[in-house]
Amino acid sequence: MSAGPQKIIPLADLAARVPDGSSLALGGSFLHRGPFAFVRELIRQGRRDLEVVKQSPGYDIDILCRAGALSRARAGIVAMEGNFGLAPWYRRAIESGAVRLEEHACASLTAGLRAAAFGVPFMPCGGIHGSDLAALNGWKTIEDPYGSGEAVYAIPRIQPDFAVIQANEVSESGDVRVFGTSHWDRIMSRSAKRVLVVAERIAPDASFRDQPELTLVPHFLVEAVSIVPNGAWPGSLWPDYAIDYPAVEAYMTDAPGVLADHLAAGPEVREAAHV
Amino acid sequence: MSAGPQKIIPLADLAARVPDGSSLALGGSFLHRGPFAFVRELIRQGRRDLEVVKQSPGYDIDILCRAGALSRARAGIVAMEGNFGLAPWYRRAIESGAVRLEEHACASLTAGLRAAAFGVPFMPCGGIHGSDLAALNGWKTIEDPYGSGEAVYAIPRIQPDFAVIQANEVSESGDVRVFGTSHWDRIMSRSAKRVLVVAERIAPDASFRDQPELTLVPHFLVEAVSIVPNGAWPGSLWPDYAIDYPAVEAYMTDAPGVLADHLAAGPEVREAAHV
Amino acid sequence: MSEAASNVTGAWSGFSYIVTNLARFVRPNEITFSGVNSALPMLACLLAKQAYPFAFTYINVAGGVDPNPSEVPISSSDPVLAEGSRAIFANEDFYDLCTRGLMDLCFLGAAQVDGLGRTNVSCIGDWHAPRVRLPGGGGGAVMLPTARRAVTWRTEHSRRTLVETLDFVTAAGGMHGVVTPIAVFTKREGRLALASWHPEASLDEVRDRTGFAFSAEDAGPTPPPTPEERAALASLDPAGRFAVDAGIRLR
Amino acid sequence: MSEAASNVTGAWSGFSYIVTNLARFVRPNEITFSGVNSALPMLACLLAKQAYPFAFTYINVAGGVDPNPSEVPISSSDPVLAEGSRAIFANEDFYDLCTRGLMDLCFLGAAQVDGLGRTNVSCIGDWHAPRVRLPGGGGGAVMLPTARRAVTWRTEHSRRTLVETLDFVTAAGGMHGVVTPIAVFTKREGRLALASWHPEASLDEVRDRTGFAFSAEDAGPTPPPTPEERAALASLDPAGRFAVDAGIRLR
Repeated sequence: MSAGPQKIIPLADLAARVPDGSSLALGGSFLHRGPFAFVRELIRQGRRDLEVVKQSPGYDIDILCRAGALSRARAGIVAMEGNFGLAPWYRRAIESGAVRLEEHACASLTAGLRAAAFGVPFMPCGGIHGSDLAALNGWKTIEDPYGSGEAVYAIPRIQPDFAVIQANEVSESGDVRVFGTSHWDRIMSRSAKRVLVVAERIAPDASFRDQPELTLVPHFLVEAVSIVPNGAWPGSLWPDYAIDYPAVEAYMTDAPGVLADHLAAGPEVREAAHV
Repeated sequence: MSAGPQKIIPLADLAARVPDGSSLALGGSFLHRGPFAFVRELIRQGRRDLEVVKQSPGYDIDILCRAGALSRARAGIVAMEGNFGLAPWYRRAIESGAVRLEEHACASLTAGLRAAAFGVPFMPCGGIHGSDLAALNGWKTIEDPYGSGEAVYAIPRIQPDFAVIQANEVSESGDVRVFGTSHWDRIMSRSAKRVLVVAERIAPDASFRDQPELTLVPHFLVEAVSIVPNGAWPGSLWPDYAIDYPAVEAYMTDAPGVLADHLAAGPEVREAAHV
Repeated sequence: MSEAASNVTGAWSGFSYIVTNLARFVRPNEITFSGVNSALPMLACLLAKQAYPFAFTYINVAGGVDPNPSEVPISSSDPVLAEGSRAIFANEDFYDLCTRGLMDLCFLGAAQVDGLGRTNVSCIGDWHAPRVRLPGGGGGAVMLPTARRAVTWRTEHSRRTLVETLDFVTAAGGMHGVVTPIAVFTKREGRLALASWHPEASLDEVRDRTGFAFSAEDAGPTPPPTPEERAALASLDPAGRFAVDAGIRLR
Repeated sequence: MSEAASNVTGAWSGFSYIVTNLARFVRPNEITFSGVNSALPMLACLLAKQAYPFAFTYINVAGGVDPNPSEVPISSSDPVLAEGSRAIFANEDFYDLCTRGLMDLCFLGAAQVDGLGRTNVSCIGDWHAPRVRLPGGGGGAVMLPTARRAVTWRTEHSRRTLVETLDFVTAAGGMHGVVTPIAVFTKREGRLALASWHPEASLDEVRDRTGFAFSAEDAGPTPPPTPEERAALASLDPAGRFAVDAGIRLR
């Protein structure tokens, strides 16, 4: 992976790497630093039967449901957040049975990703005792083999086909830098089979060499990158921009043409037109 | 812990917090960024019956053995490194039975620390199959309860009494910053019951606020800090200083008075004299 | 009484009642956490920082550690909540902190709460054919049993939200505290017990609107907001935007 | 033959033989790792970067990812090995990479190697009462079974180091390759087989000095160092310091 051809490719080509039926760990949380331009591009390309793997999806999972692109989800908490409440198209997709949910605690989903990242078939996870989620998901407890008397829930390995990370900056080779919280992006990038990145901009290699400690994902784990300014729209990308609340509000309207208008308003559309 | 009195205290007071019999996760690796001034101070204070928990100890474990301060070790690989070969006083302590070793692979020790950090009694660890270490340590395999047919070794929880981290910079409140590799310091700081820090210098709070992503350990996990310039001597502290090879060579001499001379040459001695 | 009026007179509004009584669960020198979908606990933590004469560690889902946000965000997971922070303590880290037993106080959302302080955030109706699909597991199933204390809030106090039987047990372990527009419950001997009620409500009203049985021993009207609490909330929500957004009514 | 002479004439020295033949295990586009106590593999990785006309990812125990160190350090875990790196990939990360099956080539130390390519780095004699306590487990027990290929080296080729029976099996799984001052072994059908021998040695000598039985099918003298390999090693060790420190003799 490390030394192939140029890693920086157009968004359409990046999204085209994802076949129908893929499972996608999407970075960020709710309306914050999600790979939203990428998700819209999947919809434009007519992708079907996708799975979202994410502790706290919101806009991303909702728009995929709205477009009929999703068939499965493994998620902790799903909402639009920021006063927008539930994710309405997601909600309907679950209620109607159009999308099959594996409901997690955020930390149990992380445990499953850790199992994949650490190369083991399952991962113990604290808590869960007394929750109906255990029986629902068929999670089993394991007795501490060292006699403490503790029994702990084991979460089966979760290995997404792709992690898609929304970054502030990348190097020419695909090193990934994120400002503020990294949410669950680190473990996603270590557990998925392939890592795709959408970044706000390219930063000079020298800046990565000056502060290599800031790199969240090294280039050799990254398969390909697209540069899409404002690509987390209508969500935030700290410290570059905040949530576009009017755009989210417009998206929430349930009327014909709203989804198409919203997709047409994505900054990646203008960007592509310039290319 | 977060809001107590002033966290920055003299090295003698920091070391005085460690009772006889404590287990210590020591940061760094071999001759690099270890809390060596701290270890020497433990020896000066006559500490006994200590345990070192570290994937790759070297100078630190050797000098503790030489001073008779150690009774137990959980370690992966032990050596002086950098052309100095085996750690001779450690080697003798094990061969004579003065120190009891729990021999690990580096990653199995990490797994045990992860169990403590994640709040679970054991942690699956990849590999190990076919190694005599498993029988030696009584490590048990667990069958994947989800039917993959994989059996994985479970490492019991390892929770050191203290993690002692050698840092480049701290804030006044004890936020910890490290340059270059963090070795196993992160997992040590998350698994130990108490975290002590020795830092090269204090950096302004503003510099931590500007790049909070660089902070390895937040202040509220840190109990106390000492500022000891050159405190990793005779090891390196990137990018501030390299290994002092002549000093290590002098330490390696097996002759009366060498240990006392070496202890007297520690930069923390000069520092304390100035206070 | 309008929010504005209640702020002036020093009486409680539903909004100030919930935020302030959540804040009163914060204790000195502890580690306190607020998460996603949690505007009221976020305000409570910020209020406690301003109003109370003690220090504590406030960590949040945006990775902030004792931040100084330049504004109070609408989204309680907004990255502005890490502004001024000297560290980023991201999701894996704060969950691990909780499971290893170091999270002193954790604010967790709930759609339904039962008398044991267990919660449902998954569904109304049968999980497999829900009338309403709710946000889901979130922090609860792992944090509720492992945090030293967890506290939740409901903006509606009714037999639909405070129930005898949960439609689904998303998280067990049991809340240490529950705050509604008219009541504060705390756990006593394994069950939620009434600690105090809104002075404009009454014990009878709380009983009437609560689906589970509870002890009210030693309960009385909630002490009014202190000047410091009122001043802090006014500074956090000077235009009353959060109060309006929360839309909390006593009845 | 002295190191200097061998560098000039293009023949092998024991030092250049080990470093160069370790480097020859490096393949295009793969992820290759060198660890602690591993000056020769460190040099091999740096040599491969210079001498071979292909790209690969070199990660090391100092957290470096394709670094450009300003000098070649004596310690193979020296932080200078992360100089010029655009990322720090620290210990937890590279071990996890290996256990999840993405480490293509891993250089691992060994005191004893058996015919299955298993290693002992723990002790000479009985573990509980060792004649010599060795460094210990290190990367081996986890990395040897999980890396796609692991390669080790011995600076002494003898029946003490290449043994029929290990004093202790620190790590199993089996090496893909072993390089000594006089021979290169690679795994074939689960056992180490001779791939080539130092042109100044012979098959008989290798057999005589090896404690385990091995196949020598298709083996022959090791091809001499290429001009690129010689130039790279000369630039990495211009003063011959590493060659002297390694103290490697054919016999």
